[in-house]
Amino acid sequence: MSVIPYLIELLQVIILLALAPAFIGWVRMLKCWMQGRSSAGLFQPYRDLSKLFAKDVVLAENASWIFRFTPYLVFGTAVLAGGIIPILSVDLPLAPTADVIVIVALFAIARFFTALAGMDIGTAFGGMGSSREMMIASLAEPAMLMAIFTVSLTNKSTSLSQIVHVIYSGQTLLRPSLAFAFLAFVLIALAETGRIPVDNPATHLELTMVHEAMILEYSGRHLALVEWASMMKLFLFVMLGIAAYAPWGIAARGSFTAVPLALAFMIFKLGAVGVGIVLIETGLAKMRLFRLTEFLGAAFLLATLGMLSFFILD
Amino acid sequence: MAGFSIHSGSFSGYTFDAMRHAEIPFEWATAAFFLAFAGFAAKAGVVPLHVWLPEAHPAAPSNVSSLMSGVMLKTAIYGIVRVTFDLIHIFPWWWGAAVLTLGLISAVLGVLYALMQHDLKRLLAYHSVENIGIILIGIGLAMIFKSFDLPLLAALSLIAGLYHTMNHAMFKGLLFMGAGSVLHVTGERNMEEMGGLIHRMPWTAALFLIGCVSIAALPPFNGFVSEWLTFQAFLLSPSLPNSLIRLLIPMGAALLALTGALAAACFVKAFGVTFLGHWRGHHNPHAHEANWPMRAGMIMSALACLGLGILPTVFIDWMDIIAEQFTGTTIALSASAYGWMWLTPVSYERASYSGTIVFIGILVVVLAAYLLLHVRPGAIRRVPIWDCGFEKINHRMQYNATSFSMPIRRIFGYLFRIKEETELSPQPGHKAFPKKIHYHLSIRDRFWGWLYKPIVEASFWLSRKVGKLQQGRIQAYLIYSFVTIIILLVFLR
Amino acid sequence: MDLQTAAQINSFLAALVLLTAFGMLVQKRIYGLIHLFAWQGLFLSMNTAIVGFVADKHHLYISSVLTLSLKVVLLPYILHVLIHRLKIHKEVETVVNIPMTMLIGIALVIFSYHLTAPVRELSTLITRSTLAIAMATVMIGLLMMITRKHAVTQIIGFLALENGLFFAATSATYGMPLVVELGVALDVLIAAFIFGIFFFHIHTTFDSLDVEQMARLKEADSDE
Amino acid sequence: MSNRWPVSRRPIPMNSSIMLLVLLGVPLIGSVVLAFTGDRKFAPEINIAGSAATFAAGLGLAVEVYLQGPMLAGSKFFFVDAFNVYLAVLTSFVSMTTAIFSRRYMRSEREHGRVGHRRMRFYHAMFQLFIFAMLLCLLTNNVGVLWIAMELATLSTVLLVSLYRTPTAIEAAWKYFILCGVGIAQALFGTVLLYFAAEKVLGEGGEALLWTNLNGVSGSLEPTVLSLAFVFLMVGYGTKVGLVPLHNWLPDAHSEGPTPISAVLSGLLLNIALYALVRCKVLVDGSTHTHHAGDIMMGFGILSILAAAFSLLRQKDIKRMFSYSSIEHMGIATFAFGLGGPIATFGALLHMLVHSLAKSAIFFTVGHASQMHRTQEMEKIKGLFRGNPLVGWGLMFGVLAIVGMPPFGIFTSEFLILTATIKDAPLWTPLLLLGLGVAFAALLRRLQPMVSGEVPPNQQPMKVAHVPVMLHMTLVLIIGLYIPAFLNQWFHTAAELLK
Repeated sequence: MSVIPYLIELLQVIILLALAPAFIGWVRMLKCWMQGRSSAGLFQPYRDLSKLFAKDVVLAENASWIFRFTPYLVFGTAVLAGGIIPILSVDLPLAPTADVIVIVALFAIARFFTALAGMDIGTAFGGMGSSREMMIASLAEPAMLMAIFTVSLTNKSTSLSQIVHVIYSGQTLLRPSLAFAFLAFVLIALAETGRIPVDNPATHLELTMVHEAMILEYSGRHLALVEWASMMKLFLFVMLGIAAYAPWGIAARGSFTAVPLALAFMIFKLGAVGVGIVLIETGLAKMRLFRLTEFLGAAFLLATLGMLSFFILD
Repeated sequence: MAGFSIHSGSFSGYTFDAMRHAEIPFEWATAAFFLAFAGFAAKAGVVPLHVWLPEAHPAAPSNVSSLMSGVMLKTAIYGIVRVTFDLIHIFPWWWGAAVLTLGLISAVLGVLYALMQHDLKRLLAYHSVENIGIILIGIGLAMIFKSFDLPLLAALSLIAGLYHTMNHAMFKGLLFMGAGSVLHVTGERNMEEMGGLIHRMPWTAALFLIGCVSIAALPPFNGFVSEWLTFQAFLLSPSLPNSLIRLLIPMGAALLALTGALAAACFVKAFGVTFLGHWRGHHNPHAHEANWPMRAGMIMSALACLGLGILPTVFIDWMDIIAEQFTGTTIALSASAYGWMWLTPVSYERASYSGTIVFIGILVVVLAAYLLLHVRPGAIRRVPIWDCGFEKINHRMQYNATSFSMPIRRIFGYLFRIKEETELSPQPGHKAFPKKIHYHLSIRDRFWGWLYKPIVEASFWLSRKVGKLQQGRIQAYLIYSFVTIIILLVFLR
Repeated sequence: MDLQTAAQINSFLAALVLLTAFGMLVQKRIYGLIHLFAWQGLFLSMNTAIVGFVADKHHLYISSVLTLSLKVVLLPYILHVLIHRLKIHKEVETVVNIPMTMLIGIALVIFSYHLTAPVRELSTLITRSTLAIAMATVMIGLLMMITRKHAVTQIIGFLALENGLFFAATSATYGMPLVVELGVALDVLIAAFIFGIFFFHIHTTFDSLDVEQMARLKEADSDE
Repeated sequence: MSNRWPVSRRPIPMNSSIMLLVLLGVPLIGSVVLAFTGDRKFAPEINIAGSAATFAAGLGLAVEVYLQGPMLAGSKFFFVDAFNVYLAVLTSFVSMTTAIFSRRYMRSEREHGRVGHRRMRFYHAMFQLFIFAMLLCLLTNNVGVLWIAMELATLSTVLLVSLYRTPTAIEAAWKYFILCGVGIAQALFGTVLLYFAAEKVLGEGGEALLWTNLNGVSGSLEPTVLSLAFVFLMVGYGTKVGLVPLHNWLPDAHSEGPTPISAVLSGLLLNIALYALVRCKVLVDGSTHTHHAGDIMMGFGILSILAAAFSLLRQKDIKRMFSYSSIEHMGIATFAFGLGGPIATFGALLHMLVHSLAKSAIFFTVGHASQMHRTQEMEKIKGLFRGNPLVGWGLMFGVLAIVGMPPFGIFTSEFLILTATIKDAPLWTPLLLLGLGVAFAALLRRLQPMVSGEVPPNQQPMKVAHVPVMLHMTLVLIIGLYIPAFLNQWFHTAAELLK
């Protein structure tokens, strides 16, 4: 049992922590360019985070320990997930710890506690935020699992590393099932990471915000942790998508030689995905809450079609 | 229980052995199976035979109801398993399919109805319906796999079901005890009247929270393990020979996922409304922590939840005896093949999960973050709520159970019989600002209307419709031909 | 182009046809419908051409061209003109309960797959697996006619159904004999003209194309 | 005599049949000619002449077949045997009488300004085209072409139904168009499946769709595919036959169109569709070696009989009522064919014949009656005996015949079917009897007030077409009294073919 995989594991987590803000920065930057504004630059998120960490915490009187515990938990789950999803290399010691379903569940924990924290203070916005969040989640999760099942059916496994292996080995050229599943996954990822058209990460307008509404009362390091965690969540969803649908470039064996290449690939892909996100977000407007059923319904339909066409056509 | 009469009618003797070895003609077997199943299902509260459940539970005192959902439902499950796998050990696949379908329906409807409740104990009772559903899903899958003679998979899904049975006993007991202590101190069952109890009874809150997390099927607690196993069983369905169910079963997986997500939503509501926020009630409660014996009971079952969550392989090794007896194989070999830490139901490549590591991992990271952030002592100032700079908020503004479940109520509304009425007494002058608004909402379980009103009505209605095939709308005519095709195709296959 | 790729392209086109069918099922705007229909026709004719190439059945080229000219160019054009003449191009139809419709659609797909399973067992053609899709398309066309209240959309549903049939003809067998195909095309053409005339009649008589109004002939009230 | 009509399944190929050419050519040409001259004074005469020629050709063809047995023509494209030739004769005959009737009818319609020049042209052209389509259906040897012709028959009549441009007429036509379109589409799907099964055995190309070839190899066709195909064919052609629950277009279309069209729709088109259905059924049963197809047809039959009978009770519109009775009778025939066996099949064939004769006769009289009263409401139609004896008595006898009173032909056929049912499928008998009884009561109770009583003020006398009604009723009566030997042989042969 060589030590290298463990080092890669560590490296991967570090990269996750380091690059997630940069990715957000990249997205925001592109968005500014698209909309003809001058951007705050790639590193603005870092500045925000460090500022928040520096500040003291201001806590509402009736906040309970749940409220204070949540940020750490959310952060923890994100990091853990980052250790499991193959970002750089497939051969990770933590990989067998959890398969795709578990990862979805990890994000679910984070959501669960965030929602509780939203209700903890007992403000109208907090409750509204958590109620909406849970509603969206309860619709998005089945679709998510369907999309993932399609992949794991085509690759005969639910463990991500294994999926990557299979995709490397087999020739999966032009599979309708995967195409459908991928489309579905994109829609759901938008919903889960709270991007337009499902949620608007940049708004504090009372009636439109969902995720922001829950973390309204946070401040200082708590807020920093939550923000950082949500950045990582976006990053991880992108990674999840890449690992499941376009893993080319991820190192197949745990050796340092392969890592730089994988890193280059990853950064390139991230850039591309960022462009995609920005295109979507500038193209669409935020939906009404109850139009979301149709949105997520479409996602579910696509995922199901994917699964069907796996059985019918492949 | 009529099932047994047929059993014993078709052959002599009530002893299981006698039944086991008796040769039954197929029709009788079917009849017997479904009657027996109906009997047990009614006991277990499977939709649509569930209506007694939410009525009975709240009526009973908490410890009794925890016993009810803990034990009685289990006996029902035991009965079903015993009859199907042990007495009628050979059966066609569609029995399994029927059980599976019932399970799915119970799961989804159960959680949806639960979501609509604002009486804590009714809510929990409906969740028993849901969990029975999940258990039945496992059993149904097991039956299907067995009838296609795939013993390993059968064993897997059977164990998933049984494991969930055990889990359910644990966390449902925990939750009922928690609810009981809340009732005891507040004298309230209506969540709308609660809130902020976490400050008054931290222990109960914490333990109840563990229960919520487990029943919402979130790692690293036990609920997740059984659900994960069930998912794995679902995902193994492609190895079935029959093309149709191979196609249909993954849909079931989607429904199960929906159930899980809704359950999470439901317990965010339950916990959030009960323990968090401000006190919503009128009279100010003099609530205090539950007494020690109560706490001890809760702590024990909470520990059980955690243990079942992070050390599944150990318990599964015990359960394998049952699986072996009924399906002829064990999954222990593969399940704990990679050490006690990893749960690998079929094979290492296929899927693996380690609750232990997840638990430890989260713990470690959280502690690390916490310590790192507390090297510099950051003072915490307690201030009034900011709430987006919103002025003079009071506790009546916060979300309550009804408003929390409103979005979901709107989406799945057609499953309930909902009566909403708002009456406002306008004050003279400006109509826009009425003096007071009364909002009244009543949600009824549809099945009363569907099944328990006499079916005579329906038939009567039909008889009047005889001449009215020709009712003018072309869509209707198209539907006729459509349905005709479908029926004929079914008839010919 | 070897058989394998051909088969994959074929199945991919099949998936696209199915997708367009679903699209039509939920599309509210009339122009959108027509475009979707045209796309479906395009996929069909591409598919036909590919099958014809692989199986080298030359009469399939003819029917492919027929499809192209008839279902991609002519019919959409006619519909465009009609809609423009009747000034209904802005109308947005209310489709009831889209998620429900989707679910039924999915159920139909499963059902037709289940039905055609034995057929694909005993077929040797590379296109056999698309038979289920064809059947599903037919069913979905019918479903669309059921769910829509607007004369034009009903007709489009009808044509989509016809597409499904054609698709079946090319996927189950390598196309029907040429006589039949020509005849079918002719019939579709006549039908097109007839419904053109009909739109005008209905529109002039009921001054709207809502089928709901045409429910006078019925038994239901004749006994009160 | 009995050495005639060789029951050979191998039809002798024959290079071409002049009769066949005339039979199909005349209506086609006629429709083209009438498309331009349809509004002249002599147009109806042309129409009559054309259909007369067609009828003559049909007879000639019948004689040929009678002498030489089944035959193929036009390089296997056409196929004539006892079954379809008798229907062809029937079709051409009824269309001729209808043409005669429509001369008077349309003339008076025109006098009352309900139809203009263009519509007259259109009407005549489409009438001939319709006849052509039906004959093609019958005589073609190619399943695909059969389908095309069926569709053509639908399309050519759609706009005839909406001839009057009243809202109800347009509604009826629209429903007719959509429902039959969909139904026919299903039939095409069935045909595709059939071809799919057939090409395995017969190889690709046109050969695989010829009845003659298919019947030869029906044993070796893939059963599962065929049963699938049959479902679609059943629903498709069943829609055209007007079987419950696929019948909804029928009462509307038959009651809203001009009466001659109602006559041919009720009298002929239903028969044609049934013909197609029966051919498919024979094929499928031959392949699957089960009786599923038959059972399905029986089920539909009974369903149609009952539903139609019960809806008969509540009709107010006279033409609607009789179109429901057509549904009922088609149900009977379908049931009989489904039942199978020599007696039932014989009965069914006979039933098709007499029903189309009687029903078209009834529609003739009904058409006149409603013209006389300017309404189709039965309350307003009274005193036909006094007002116009021929119409009155014609309607009287027609209804008596259609409800199956002896001595008319329908009694014979229904009796045969009933006996066959009691023998082969006793369980179905009560349902059958129930349906017949209800229909009987419903029709008779409507009949009496219409024919008897004083002449109401709203009735004005008119010149009516005597010939067709009389002709039909006499034929029905004759067949009822005794079945001519050649006809007997004829049906036996057909029944043989359909085993």
